[in-house]
Amino acid sequence: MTGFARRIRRRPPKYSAAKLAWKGFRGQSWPRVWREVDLKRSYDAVVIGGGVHGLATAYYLARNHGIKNVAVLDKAYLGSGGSGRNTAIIRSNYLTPAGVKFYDRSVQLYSTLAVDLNINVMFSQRGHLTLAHSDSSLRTMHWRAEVNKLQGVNSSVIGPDEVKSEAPSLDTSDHPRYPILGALYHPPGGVVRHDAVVWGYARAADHMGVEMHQKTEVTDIICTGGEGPDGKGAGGRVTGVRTNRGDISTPVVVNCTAGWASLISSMAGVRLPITTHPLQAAVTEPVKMFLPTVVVSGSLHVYVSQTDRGELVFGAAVDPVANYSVRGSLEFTEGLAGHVLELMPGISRMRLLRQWSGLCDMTPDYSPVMGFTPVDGFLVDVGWGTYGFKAAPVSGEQMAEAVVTGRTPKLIEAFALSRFDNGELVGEKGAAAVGH
Amino acid sequence: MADVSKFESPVVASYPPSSGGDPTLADVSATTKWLVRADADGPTADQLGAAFGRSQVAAGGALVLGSRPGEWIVLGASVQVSMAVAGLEQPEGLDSSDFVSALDWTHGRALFRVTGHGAARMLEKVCSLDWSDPMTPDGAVVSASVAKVTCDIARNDADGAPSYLIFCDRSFGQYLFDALIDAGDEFGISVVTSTA
Amino acid sequence: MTMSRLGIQSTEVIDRATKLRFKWNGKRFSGFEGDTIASALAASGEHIFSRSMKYHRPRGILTADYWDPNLLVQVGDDPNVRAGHRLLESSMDVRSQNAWPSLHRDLKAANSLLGRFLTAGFYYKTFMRPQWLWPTYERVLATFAPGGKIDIDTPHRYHDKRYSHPDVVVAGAGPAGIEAALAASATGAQVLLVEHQHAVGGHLRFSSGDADQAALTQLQATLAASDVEVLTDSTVTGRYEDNWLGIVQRNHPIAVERLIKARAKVLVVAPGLIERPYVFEGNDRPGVITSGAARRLINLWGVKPGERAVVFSANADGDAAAADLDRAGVEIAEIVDARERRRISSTTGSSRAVDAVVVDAGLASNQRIDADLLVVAAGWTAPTSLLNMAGDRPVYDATAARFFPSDPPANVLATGGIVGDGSLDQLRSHGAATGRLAAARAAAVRHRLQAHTARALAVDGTEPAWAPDERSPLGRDAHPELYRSDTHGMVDYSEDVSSKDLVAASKEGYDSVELAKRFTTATMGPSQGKLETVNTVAAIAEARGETIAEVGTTVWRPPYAPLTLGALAGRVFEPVRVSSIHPWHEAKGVTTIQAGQWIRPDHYGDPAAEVRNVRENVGLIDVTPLGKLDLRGPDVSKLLNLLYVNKWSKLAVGKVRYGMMCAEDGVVLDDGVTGRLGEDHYMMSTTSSGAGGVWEWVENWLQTERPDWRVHVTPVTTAYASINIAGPKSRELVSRVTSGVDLDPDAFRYMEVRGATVAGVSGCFMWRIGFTGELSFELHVPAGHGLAVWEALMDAGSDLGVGPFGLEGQRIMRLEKGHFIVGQDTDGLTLAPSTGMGGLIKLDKDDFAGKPELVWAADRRLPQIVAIQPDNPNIVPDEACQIVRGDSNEILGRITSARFSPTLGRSICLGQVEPELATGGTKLTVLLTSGERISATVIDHHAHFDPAGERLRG
Amino acid sequence: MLLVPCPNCGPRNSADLRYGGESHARPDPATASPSEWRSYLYLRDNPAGWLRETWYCASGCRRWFALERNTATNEFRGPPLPGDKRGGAA
Repeated sequence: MTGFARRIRRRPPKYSAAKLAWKGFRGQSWPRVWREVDLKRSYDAVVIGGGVHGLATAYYLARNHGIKNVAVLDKAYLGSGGSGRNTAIIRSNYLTPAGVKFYDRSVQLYSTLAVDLNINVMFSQRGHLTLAHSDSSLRTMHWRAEVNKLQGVNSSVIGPDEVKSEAPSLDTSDHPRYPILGALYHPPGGVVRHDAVVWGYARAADHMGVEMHQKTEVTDIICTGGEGPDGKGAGGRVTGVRTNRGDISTPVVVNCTAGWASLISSMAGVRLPITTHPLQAAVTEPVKMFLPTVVVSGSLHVYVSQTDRGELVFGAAVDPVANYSVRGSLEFTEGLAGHVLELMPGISRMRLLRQWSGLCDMTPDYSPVMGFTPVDGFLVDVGWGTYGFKAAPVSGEQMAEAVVTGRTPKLIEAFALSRFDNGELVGEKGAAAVGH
Repeated sequence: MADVSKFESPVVASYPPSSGGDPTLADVSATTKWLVRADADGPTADQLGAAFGRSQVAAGGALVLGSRPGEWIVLGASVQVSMAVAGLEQPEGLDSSDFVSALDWTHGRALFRVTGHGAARMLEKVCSLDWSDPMTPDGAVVSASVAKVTCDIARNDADGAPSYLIFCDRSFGQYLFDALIDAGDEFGISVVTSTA
Repeated sequence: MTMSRLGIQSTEVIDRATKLRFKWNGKRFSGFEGDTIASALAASGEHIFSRSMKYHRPRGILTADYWDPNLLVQVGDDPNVRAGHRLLESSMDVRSQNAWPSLHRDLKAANSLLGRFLTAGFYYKTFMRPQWLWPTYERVLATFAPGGKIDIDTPHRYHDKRYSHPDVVVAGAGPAGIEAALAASATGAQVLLVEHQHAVGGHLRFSSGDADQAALTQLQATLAASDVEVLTDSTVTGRYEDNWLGIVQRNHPIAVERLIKARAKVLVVAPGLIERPYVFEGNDRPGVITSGAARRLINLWGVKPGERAVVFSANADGDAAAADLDRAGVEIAEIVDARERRRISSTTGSSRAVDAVVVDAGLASNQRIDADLLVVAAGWTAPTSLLNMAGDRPVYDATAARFFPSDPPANVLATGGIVGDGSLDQLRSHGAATGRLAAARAAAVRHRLQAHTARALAVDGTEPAWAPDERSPLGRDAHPELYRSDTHGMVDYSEDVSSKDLVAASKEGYDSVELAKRFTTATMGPSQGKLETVNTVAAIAEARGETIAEVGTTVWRPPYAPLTLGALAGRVFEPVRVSSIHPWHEAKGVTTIQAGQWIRPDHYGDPAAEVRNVRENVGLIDVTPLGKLDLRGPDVSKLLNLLYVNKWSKLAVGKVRYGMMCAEDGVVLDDGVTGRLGEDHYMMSTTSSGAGGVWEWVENWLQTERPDWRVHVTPVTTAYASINIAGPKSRELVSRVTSGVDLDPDAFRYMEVRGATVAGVSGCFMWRIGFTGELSFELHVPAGHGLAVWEALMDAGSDLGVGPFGLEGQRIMRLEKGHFIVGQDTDGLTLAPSTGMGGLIKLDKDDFAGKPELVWAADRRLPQIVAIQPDNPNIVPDEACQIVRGDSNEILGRITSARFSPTLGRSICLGQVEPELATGGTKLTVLLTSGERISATVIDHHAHFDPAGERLRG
Repeated sequence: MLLVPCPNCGPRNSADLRYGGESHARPDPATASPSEWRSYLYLRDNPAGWLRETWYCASGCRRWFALERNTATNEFRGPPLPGDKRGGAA
């Protein structure tokens, strides 16, 4: 029982320049960013998935509602799924009022996250350009801009000259195939350091008493009273989870997984409107800064930004074939390179350094599935497609509220699982395709 | 009145005249082509002879391509094609066990012929299929994407040299012709005039 | 350390007769043909090539090959060029990267003084407050981004691609790889041998041993006489599903680079081994090089790497390096033999050069040896990337001190140093056995492919059995486990991550390899972990008190070596399509618009005038892209009943009907007219953009839901040139060129179809329909005569005022008529009843696509498409302007189409609104993009013009 | 690039085909409840393992067919089943 000694907490040192200097000067090391403790037999709530959604949910349960007897379980290590594989673009220029309000709250939370979590998440609000190459995509950009403005979000359609001044490397000439006719410009959009967000939530939740359990795989969800086998399914309620490290009793289980959402939910007898597809990304070798904004082209299925380290980070649309394999493909990099050179012919000599992929749970209306399910005590925060990272803070905040109040918060009403039973889908499909 | 004697090819750009070389590319879009549909294993299939993926010369000299299961492209001189498709589509055919239809496809598809010992190497630049002799022998018929346009392709060797007939939707004709020239450039492709 | 050119070496690859002049940081230098950029500079006495990423420490040669992290330079507009690999060319403009203002006086080197504060991940712990200053901090941090510069005006030069279907691809042309290729080829297999370096031979190339040189000569000769296709300066960059390989060829004669996409039946992985650096204090000081670097410099390029050397040797290659150094006239100060448990502890000297090496600190033999060169042979890393990509998880062997493949798939074989050790003969014979095995397995794959491929040559006999692996395995030599000495040093040279950083990260809780990598960025730099990964794993294992095997390794992701975006893009294929009338449009100076792959006439200068001409005279529009499906068979009407929301059973021959299609969720999918040309012969038209999708949709229903129905579907979109002749004088014009059709209004009525001969062209058909709302004839002409018929119509109608009109004119006229466009006025959630054409939907049909949703939709409040007119007739709202409630921000709908109508002299719109706003006369507030709110009125009909439809029936 | 075993053409690059996704039977539209119909429209088994799915050989024979693929390993197992409508996890 090595955990006992470690479980005695002291107030951990705050991160600051002064502390950094002092520790550097004294040659001292920093304490563990989160504790390693033994798994208890019972928690007030169990969160499945140690990605940014699960960690944020646990953090806001503790911080906003004082619910601290919470375990976050991850079958690998924290941030090993989509949280560490995404391209870390943050924006709120969605198409539907429900989407815009929701993501706008997320951007607000992100903008103070470094101070709230006491870790530099490097949120760089450098501006976000969504290029339009046809009249119809320009019309969709206008649509988004108008809806955005009505929700108080800074978003507008700009012409090719302004596009050129925001991102000089873009070819805004009278291009033969995909001319840049304009762009949706969203100044508050930008990028964040994804790992820092994961670690920041974990560290801050840990400080409040939340437990993070890595290499802890959920193998079953224990239910009672449901219409399906083993008391699972509609009408039942959750009593605990089974893991590779033993059973845990808990009245509340929140499924915050991506890639595995269907499998975890099926453990509670809940079927989801989800198909899992890999989403690939790639990074180049670093070069000196030349791309000051985030650039997205829906028609060309590509989005690109340059990190503070000088690398270009690329993403595209999800792979067309449903898959749980994350091996990556050559055709992805070929298509990516072809498309990005269509936009920026000047970077043909940049070298692709690494490609990877993550799993995305796609829903029919390109919107998440959040809140309650027909199984009492089993909540979902899933179906995040390709837009999960940017929604993490608000999702955690709202899911925590749902857990505590037992009611669906207004901000996520549109995303309820029940919409697929009553046919009231969310209209983000209209702006679908690639929307990073 | 329009000059109906002249078939307008989709390839309208002009190319320097050439007497040949290897490989050669010819625009033979004016060739008469029919599309025949019938049960894949019915009497019409027997009559046409060409199995899916293979081709065969019909009695009158037309070339019959087994382009898809239950689908054949018949091409050649107008009179050859007429002979091959005559009588296939009997009115009573619809009531018989074999349901047959045939339509003139001449205007719907552009048709090019690539010939030469370098032709396979050239096709490797625009199509992902295996052009080696065992996989695509003389007489093979296949559909595939060529420079991102879906095409029917038939290997139909001429004078001992590998030769390929490439069909695409007429409206892509000029694009595909240029893509083939680009692919053949490193092998010294020349544009020639010929009949199918 | 002073490097200089030696006398002629028997193994050298330079041509001393061909001198090449180039520039390095603006100064003139020269080298020889066959030199790399780095060898030429080294021979000229240069020893600082770059500055490190974080501390801006001067860096010299480390490995002198492609993987050298210290040799990234800018060549012209090409950033991050591997100077250890790229061959010198005449007039190259080579510059150092990551140094300011110059390589020798780099002000950012001040960072190294702050080293103890700039620990890994330091940036996460600071700059949080004040928040408003972060953007400024960020801009400063960004100036530290490493790497070269890109010139945004660099053209995308000609890159090429091809596909290949070899039986066997061998990745790596060292002795084992060459033997594998030769053995496979000898069986008749088609073999592609790919070598990353500029020449085949692997480590034999820089070995001065007579036996090695003789073997190299013999292998080269045999290879040249074989049928093996050899690609040098080429890399297998990735192995993907089913042995799909990416191979980049950097020395192609006609292209900058060529990407080969090969479907290998069997892949043989034979990359050899990569020499691993050793971690100790001062291990990144210029003058510390690997034994491979020393041997390459001396034997390939005749470069003397220093004057007085300490050699740290744990293996035969280290010993061979000592011999080469001695032969090259370098004084050997000491050979520190790791096999005798001796250690390097540190180097001393300035930041720019080694002046001494401290060995065996803490031991009795402890000494400080003056030297300007430290040559290190500490062991090997197996570059298992391609095996990782095939799903293999290599396993660590502590005795041999490296990772080995464990269980790659059966169509991936490995040979050479990556699988074991042995004499040259043993390696060669393992290679040959691997080649034979690869060929045997490839034959089985080839047999299966041929047997299952319809077009392929028939194969005889049953598929050959999968050849078992009966190769006698190579041995594994014992090797000291050398990762970190008793001091801390650099682990990742390109990222400036030290073993100290990794220990600190581990203590802080980032103690799995993946977390530590992410936190410290170790292995994330341009050398991709080729040199650093195993040392990183070892440092973490040490910090955690675990073995390397327990910590495991990280997954090497593609590509094997970085490759340019240009190579990946290659020639970009973007098909475009045009109608057969296109040459006429171009001759008239048309302004085109891209609609999907189609290039279409948008207008010919003045769309409003084109509209007026149609309304007053007659106009022609080329509507060839309109989707057309030829449907034949006795069950076509059943099919139409199933796919459209309306009824089709009573459509008579010669009649045309409009139809709307829904998906199974009731959302509008497509629309168009279908005409019955004969008893069992119909022509369906679709939207231009929907043509391909509808065809697949139809095939899906026929093949999977109704396979018993007899319908043949043929897409004939471009088999016909389609011309819409619209306007009050259209009948007159059509009558002048048409024969075989009675055009009398009572004989050929609105929504009817007739076969015809037009301008002498038989096989045409025409239907009386029209998107413009005018009397119109849509004529479909066999495409090979489309241009002639169009010209004939133009000629025949000159006195009638005939003129062309484009898509823009048609859009205006359809809006005047209130016709919606699927995908513009509808969206991804628009159900059929929202279109205002709910009357079409026949819920009494047994079944049709989407029927249940439309049944239930009757009870739902759905948005409605309505015609809207701004009260100020001169304001044309932008499409997508929102309809709001009064002065609030509540959204009640949006404008989906808007134009100024030349016919009505006012602004007209279509929009989607909440159902309570859909009745005629309702006042709306439209929020313009300018922010201004204007009032507008819903009108009674969708049609702004001629709501009774009198003109089109005329 | 996955090789998909088309029952007519033989193994073809996945780029030559259109992926139709998890196969599922269409409920009888006359009797289906909203819940059943929407389950057909939206809900999926989405297993990490063997999945029965449909493909359309768009660049080749233009035939829809169903087969089983392991979504974790991308192995196919046959034989291909033309028009198979049994859905989901296999």
